[in-house]
Amino acid sequence: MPMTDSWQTAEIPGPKKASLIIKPDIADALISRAKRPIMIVGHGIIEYEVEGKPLIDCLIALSRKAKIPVVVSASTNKEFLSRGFEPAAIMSAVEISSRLTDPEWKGLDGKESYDLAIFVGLPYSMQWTILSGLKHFAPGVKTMTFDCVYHPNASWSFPNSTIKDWAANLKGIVENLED
Amino acid sequence: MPMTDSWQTAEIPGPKKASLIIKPDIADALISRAKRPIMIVGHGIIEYEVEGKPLIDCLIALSRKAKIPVVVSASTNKEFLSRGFEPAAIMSAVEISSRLTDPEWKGLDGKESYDLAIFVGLPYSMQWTILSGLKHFAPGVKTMTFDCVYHPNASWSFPNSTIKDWAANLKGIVENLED
Amino acid sequence: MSRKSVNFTIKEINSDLAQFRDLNITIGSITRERWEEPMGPTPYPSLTTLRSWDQRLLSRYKPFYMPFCDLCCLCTYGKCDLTGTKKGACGISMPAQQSRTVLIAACIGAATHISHSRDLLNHVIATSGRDCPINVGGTSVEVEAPITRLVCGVKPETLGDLEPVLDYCENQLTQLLAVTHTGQEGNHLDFESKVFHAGMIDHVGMEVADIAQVSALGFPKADPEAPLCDLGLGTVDTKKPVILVIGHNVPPATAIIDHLKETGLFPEVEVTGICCTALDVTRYSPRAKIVGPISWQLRYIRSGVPDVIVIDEQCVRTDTLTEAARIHAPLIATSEKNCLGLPDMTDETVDAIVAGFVSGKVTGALILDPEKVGEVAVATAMAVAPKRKKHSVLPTKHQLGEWAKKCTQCMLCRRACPNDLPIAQAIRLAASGNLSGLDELYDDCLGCGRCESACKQKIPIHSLIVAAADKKTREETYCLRSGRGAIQDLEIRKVGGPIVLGEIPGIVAFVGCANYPKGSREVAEMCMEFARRRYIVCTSGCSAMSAGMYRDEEGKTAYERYSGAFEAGGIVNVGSCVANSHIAGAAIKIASIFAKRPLRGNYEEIADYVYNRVGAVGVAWGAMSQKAASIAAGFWRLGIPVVVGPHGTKYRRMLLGRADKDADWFVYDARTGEKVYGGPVPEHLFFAAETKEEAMVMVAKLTMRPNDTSRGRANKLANYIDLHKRLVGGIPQDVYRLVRTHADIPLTMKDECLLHLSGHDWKESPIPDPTLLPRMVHQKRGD
Amino acid sequence: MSRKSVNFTIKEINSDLAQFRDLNITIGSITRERWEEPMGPTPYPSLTTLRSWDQRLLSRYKPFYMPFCDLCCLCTYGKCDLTGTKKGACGISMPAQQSRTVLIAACIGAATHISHSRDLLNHVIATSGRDCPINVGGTSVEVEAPITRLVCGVKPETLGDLEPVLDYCENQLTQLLAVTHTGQEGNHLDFESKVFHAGMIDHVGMEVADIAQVSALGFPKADPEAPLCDLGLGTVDTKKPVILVIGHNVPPATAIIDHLKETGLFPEVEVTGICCTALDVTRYSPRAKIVGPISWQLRYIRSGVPDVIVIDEQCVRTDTLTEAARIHAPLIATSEKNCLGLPDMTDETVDAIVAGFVSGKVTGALILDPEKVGEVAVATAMAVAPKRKKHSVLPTKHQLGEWAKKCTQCMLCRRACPNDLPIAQAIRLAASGNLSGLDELYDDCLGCGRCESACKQKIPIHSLIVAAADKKTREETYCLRSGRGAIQDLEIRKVGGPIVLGEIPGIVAFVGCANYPKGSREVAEMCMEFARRRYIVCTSGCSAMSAGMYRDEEGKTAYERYSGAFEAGGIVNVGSCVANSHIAGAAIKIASIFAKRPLRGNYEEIADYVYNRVGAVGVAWGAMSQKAASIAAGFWRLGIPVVVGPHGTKYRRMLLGRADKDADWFVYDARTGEKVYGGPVPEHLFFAAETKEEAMVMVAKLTMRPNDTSRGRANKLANYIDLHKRLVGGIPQDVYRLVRTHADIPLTMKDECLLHLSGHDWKESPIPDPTLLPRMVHQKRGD
Ligand code: SF4
Ligand code: SF4
Ligand code: SF4
Ligand code: SF4
Ligand code: SF4
Ligand code: SF4
Ligand code: SF4
Ligand code: SF4
Repeated sequence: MPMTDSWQTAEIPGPKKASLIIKPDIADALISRAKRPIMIVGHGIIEYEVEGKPLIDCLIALSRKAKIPVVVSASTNKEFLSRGFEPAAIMSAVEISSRLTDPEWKGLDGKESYDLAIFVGLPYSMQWTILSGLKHFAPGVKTMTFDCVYHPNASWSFPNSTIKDWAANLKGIVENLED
Repeated sequence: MPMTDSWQTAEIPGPKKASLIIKPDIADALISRAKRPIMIVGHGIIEYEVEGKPLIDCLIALSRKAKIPVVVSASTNKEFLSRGFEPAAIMSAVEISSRLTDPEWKGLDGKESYDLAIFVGLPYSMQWTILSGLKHFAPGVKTMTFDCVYHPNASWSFPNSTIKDWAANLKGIVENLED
Repeated sequence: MSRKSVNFTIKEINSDLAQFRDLNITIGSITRERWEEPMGPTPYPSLTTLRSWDQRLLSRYKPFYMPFCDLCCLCTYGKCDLTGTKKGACGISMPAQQSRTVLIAACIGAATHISHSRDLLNHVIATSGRDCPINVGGTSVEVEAPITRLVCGVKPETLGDLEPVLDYCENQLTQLLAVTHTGQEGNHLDFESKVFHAGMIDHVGMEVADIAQVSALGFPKADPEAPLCDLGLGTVDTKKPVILVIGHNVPPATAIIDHLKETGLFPEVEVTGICCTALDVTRYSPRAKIVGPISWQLRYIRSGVPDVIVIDEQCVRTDTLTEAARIHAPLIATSEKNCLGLPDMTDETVDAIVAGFVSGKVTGALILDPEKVGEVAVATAMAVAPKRKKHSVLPTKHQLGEWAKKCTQCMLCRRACPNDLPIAQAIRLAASGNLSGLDELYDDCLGCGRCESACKQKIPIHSLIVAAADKKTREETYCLRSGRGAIQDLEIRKVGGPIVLGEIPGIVAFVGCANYPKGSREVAEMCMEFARRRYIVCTSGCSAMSAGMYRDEEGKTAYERYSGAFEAGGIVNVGSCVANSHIAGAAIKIASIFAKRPLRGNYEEIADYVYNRVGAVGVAWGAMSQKAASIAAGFWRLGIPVVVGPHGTKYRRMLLGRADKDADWFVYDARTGEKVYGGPVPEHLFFAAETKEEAMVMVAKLTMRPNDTSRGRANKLANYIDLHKRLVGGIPQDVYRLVRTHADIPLTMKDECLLHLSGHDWKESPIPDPTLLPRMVHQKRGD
Repeated sequence: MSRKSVNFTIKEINSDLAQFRDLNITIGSITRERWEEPMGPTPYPSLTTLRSWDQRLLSRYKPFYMPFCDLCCLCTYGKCDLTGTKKGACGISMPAQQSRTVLIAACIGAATHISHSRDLLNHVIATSGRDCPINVGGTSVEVEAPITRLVCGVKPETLGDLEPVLDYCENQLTQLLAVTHTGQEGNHLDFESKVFHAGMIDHVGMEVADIAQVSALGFPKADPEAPLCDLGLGTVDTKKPVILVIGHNVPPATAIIDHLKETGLFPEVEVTGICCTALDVTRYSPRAKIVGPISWQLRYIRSGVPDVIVIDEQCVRTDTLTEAARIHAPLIATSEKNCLGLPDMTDETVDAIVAGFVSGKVTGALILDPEKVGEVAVATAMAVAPKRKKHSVLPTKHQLGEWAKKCTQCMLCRRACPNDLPIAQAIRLAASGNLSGLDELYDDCLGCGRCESACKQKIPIHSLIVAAADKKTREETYCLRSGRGAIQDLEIRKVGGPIVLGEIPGIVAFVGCANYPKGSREVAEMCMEFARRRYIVCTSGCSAMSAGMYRDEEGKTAYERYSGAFEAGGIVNVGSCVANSHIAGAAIKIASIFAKRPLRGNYEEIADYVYNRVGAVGVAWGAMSQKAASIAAGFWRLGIPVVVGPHGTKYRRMLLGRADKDADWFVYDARTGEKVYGGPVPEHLFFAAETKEEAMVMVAKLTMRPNDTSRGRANKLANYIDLHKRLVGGIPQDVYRLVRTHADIPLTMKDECLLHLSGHDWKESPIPDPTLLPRMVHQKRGD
């Protein structure tokens, strides 16, 4: 399937569409450049594996390395807790996203606004609409998705990828970060 | 501007989009392969020039070489007549297009249905909507545009091009045809 | 009169006459029956009552759908991809989806007129009383409400009589909108039939609105000599305090006039208007001035001339508050339908509101009482005008050049422009000091502002265009005959014969919005051309303004050159958009008054008459809105074709006949009952023309009707052929389809026509007494 | 009763009593005034009457817009790109465009109910008379129409009294739809206020519909012990002729039952239904059977079981005609709103129609007379059943494998599936003979058929899924308590205290459509969980079916396990979608009957009460339709939060509170007039949950109200914390915001709560007597 069509065929995006993360270093550069990143993790991540390891481990590693606070929605929290990882907040996707559109909001810690929000694992059409909300109404926040499908409403997204390519890419992102 | 965005920014097309005519030989192959092509010419062609010669001359040459009947809409007829070229029909764009969606229609000469319709020179949004009508309701007719802008609802379209690239391309199409 | 039954109980009445206890009166239906005409077959038709009539029309004029989007996004199953033969999650297919979308648009359009009509009726009932008689033309107009009589089968005599008519409209509108719900109607032709129904009730709603305001507000009453009034930016006296009214619902504007008159301030203050409120306020007082159609909103406000802006409903730019604030002009919103987030100050005192405006603390207010609006607007205008000093936000020549230099030639402006105008090119010129490009753009620019939104350099492009064309704006000094309202019965009697016989080649109505492909001027040119050719030309709405915005060689506008009578060569401005009903009404009255067809609740028969015999065509050259969609549909159901400009393809489908399919064009001959070929006339019901030239030729063709006498057909053909030769070149290729007998051939074109016919295996065919209704056979009335 | 004035003239009356000539009676307004309660401030509110109440709510719950499309395509200026801060050609911005789109949806939803209500009312008036008394619960229900009383300020006593109520709804609907016209309202919050208004009149329309049908058709009258009836594909006796009814308007279905009874054929024929007509036909006769919600339409028809399909309006797949033809089942359309292009056979004889069906010459007919539908459907079912032999189009196991082998694994099916189901994977398995993948899909599949449209190999994917799950379909033998209608006044009296005090932790209503993210079962699981926790659980519409489609460990469905009373731990199926009005009605009655707040035309005060005191929450887990949008809006205006599933983000915006902003949560203390912190409760008004778990935890939280007593708050907190611990893990992070005093802390969770509080700088705060209305200060009634 074309790399930059919406994963759901009919979710045709408007004129403004996500740039592609083709190589890990693009994502790494974007993450490093961000002053205040945040990661929002939906329940969809539970079923995915990155080269034999559950995706969640990869996200935890990323969060630790890049010091990115993680917001989990309801059903994902336990998975994190069971791995000894304490998410920064348990919050629904619409709640955290709505806060991100408020330029006055100083973040979970009350310090400063976020400038990068990484989304992964929400149901496709829910993530599509939420990213649309941010695209239009959170001009100060860039968004990135880590799903293996194209999310046109993000600022940066993976293309529609095979699981293998995607996993390699994600792994690369985490590994390179240390450099 | 991106080659395959709609020329009018907001005319976002659906999942099915035109393939690109990048080189003259693509168009030539398509035209040669067509059993019954037809060309529909709108009034917009009058202002364009292909390498110094009016676009209309180029279209007349094409029509003669490839034996493609030309349907002109109202305001273009005189230009053709003044060049000693008799269009196959004077007909509005919506009339000829609506006929093309009728699989029973045997063409202007009553012989056989057309299988390729080349559009050029209608106002962008009018051509956009008409091509949409054909995309959905004339499965037996492939459509091609000769405008210098991308028309996603055609089967094949030029990309958004500079006048120079476009003119070279068009000229190539006509010249190569003889080969 | 009411369609509802009433049951009430009166415990006790004591009067001089009698004493009742426990009187219980049940009345099935209260009708004040003073109308002797027997009831026709279809009073108050429901969704399917006229379905078979619609099916007849739709089998000739099959919809050609041009999806404006490949998707449906109406419910949370979606979006659904409907490309080609794909179906949505509710099972719907693309033709049904397109027609459903059209139905939604038509419902929005009809709702807009009907709700406006209700607001207006409530207002005039409050001011003039429920018993105020309906008077649209004194004794010159017996058939006061042809559409209402036809559709509802009632004959309203007072304002109060109009209320149940609107009840009916609201009821049907609700039914129609329900049809668009996910998982309901699935057939595109049934959707289209319902679109026609929406159009029909829209016309009822419009008629009610206009006859209510004409009756109660003293507008010109079917007056062919309604006064001329000023039109154009250049007519505004900018030295005075200026009030700008925008919208469609005139009571706040008339209250302003009233208050100015009461206070004697009228000579000191300019009342200027845009859109239909402008048209209607000049019907109230011809001293008000019309600035222009909807496309003039941005340019006029930015010029800084208006000191106070009063908006009501419909066709008001949604960013008026922002634009008004930029020129420091207070904004008064006056409609529940258009509140713009403003504080509701209806209950505050005039002084307090004005003080808020003058201090600048309040930039806008919602005032839901027209009289208070009148007082506030006047007082505010007087007070702020000296302070504002006509604060404009248009750039100076110097600023203009500075802006132009920021341009990166990215083309985003052009790609955002509905008319694909060469903006970037003009800006490049301007950067080098040459404003001619921008000045040229002014004529074609719709004033939509989309280019500005698109420009990443934040160049105020539209302002640049307007500033570059300042000489033109100053020279916009035109005039317009204010809306006359209905057509007199006598006029109908006079032209009925010539129209039906074809001696008057047709009625051409230029109506609707200003989304023109090439500016206003084309409308004026078309109007003049058809008037010169002795068609009856009608105008309304924004098109009525555009028709006046051009001077011929002698410096005359269309309204000065031609008469305002409903006669050959007249240019008849009926009024605002709701006055469109008088155009449909005139066609109906030809059937009813001239041809004496029974009118009451007799929709099909009258539509059959109009369709087969009355050569009327609507032209909505800049049709933009949902209202235009419903108005057009109301004409279609009556069998009147509508031509739109190229943007009209965005209405998602055409209704096109197939002249090449003889089988489609059979009619019944009412004399014999035989099915006979009636010819491909009118060829289309809804047609988008690419250019003005194409439109004019098509209009001439679409006035033909199967009933044309040979003399009439020859006249129509002569116009058609002549226009074709001039504008397209050569004799039209389909003349042989339109000539039925030798006598149809225009005398002056005999040779070329015969030559043409000889090339087409042409044979004479008889002229039928045409009808699409089997039941009309042998039933000709008046025999 | 009527809002309209009546003026009529009687030329002459001769009676035994007296003789009148030229009697002229003018009556300003006819009201049969038997209601002693004085009129409240806002009877028959217009578009802006309740605007300030809406503004209060909307300032707390600011819309978070998630544009479902970056464009607007409403008029021919468009499409306009509204990305970010760009404006359309009419000046509109993205927030306004999104809210306008929501308003269109809400208008479509409200129109659907109101027009259905009108059709139903016309029908029952025709059969039972205008004077037929309204009876929704005999003496158990004094407040027969709480919403109508509240909104309109009238007390309907007969069916005829309901007509002016619908007049009002139709009028307001027309006004509201007009607001969406191009170039009118420009402020997103004003659009949202109008969405609330649409929701409110939708609730009026729904109430009228349900009380009309309950009164006239003998449905259960507020009966907690309404009979249980069969539910599920497996309950249909496929050996009998089977009639399938689909839709929302029950008269054709009741006519079928009547005719079966009259002819004694009822035992021989199965009457089965899908969607709300199914729910309502079981209220008429519990021997009818419910097949399932909207998502069962394709699978049931394709199974070949129905012999005749009768559709009415709403929620009928638009491709039913095609699907019916595939199994050779004649289709009868019965609604003007849903004609499917079928020939209108209303005026033909029953025999002729049946003969056409039986011969196969006619595959479908439009019959607009319910009684004739009854006769035709029965006769046709009897006649065609033996011929059809339950012709199914589901593939055999062998065919299934052959189809699966054609799959190219292109993924287009999955990319078309609203639930992103792993279809291609399942098909690959099936190609190798393993059907388990397809069988698993069955549970989550919405039955939308989009995968089939998308497949270039033309694999009938949905049929494959259903065929693979044939064992499951045979085992679908559940039951459902048929819709009881209203809640008794006595029940309200009993639970009013416990609810307002918080002893009953809340009312949770599972309503609406079946666009579930993971199939039906989650609804049943949620219902059971909340019933077990002693909430009052209400169900309606498709959700009422889903609630019954699951058996617990003991093999019991929710309706068998729990009582049907409006009490703690009850599972109360009110009925079809229009019966949702009884859920809102119950909340209103708590304010009116239990708290004795004046009801009549007193919207704000009652909404203020419900919002601050009645812990009700709606869950529309599969909300799909425009009706769901308007129903939700009706709840919001009353201050009742609604939770939807993940697809709910496609409604284009959420209404979310900001618990972190203390300033947002101030209320007036009615005792003192002081502005005091009331806590972030209820935190949201419209919320889309990602998963069932998230929804349940949120529901528990959203039942909290500022008025909760400590005992009540402790009870609610206990449920919230417990659910959070079980489903999410750990104590919720916001408990400190919800505990006001030490007494609020649930006893069994004392230690962990104190630990949590100590980490959050928590201080005790007083419990106010909360109101958002300044005028309610010092005005407490009943003191
Ligand atoms: S129909 Fe209009 S709003 Fe919907 S997806 Fe298409 S362009 Fe967007
Ligand atoms: S209405 Fe039908 S086609 Fe449109 S989104 Fe909903 S399911 Fe899809
Ligand atoms: S959008 Fe602005 S910068 Fe780009 S070409 Fe137009 S005026 Fe120049
Ligand atoms: S304001 Fe004029 S130039 Fe600009 S986009 Fe609109 S029509 Fe084009
Ligand atoms: S309604 Fe406004 S935003 Fe929508 S297409 Fe028309 S002009 Fe553009
Ligand atoms: S769309 Fe058809 S061919 Fe493609 S993966 Fe799905 S079932 Fe296979
Ligand atoms: S029918 Fe079922 S599997 Fe197919 S697209 Fe719809 S929900 Fe998905
Ligand atoms: S709950 Fe929704 S899908 Fe079900 S019948 Fe009602 S409106 Fe239709």
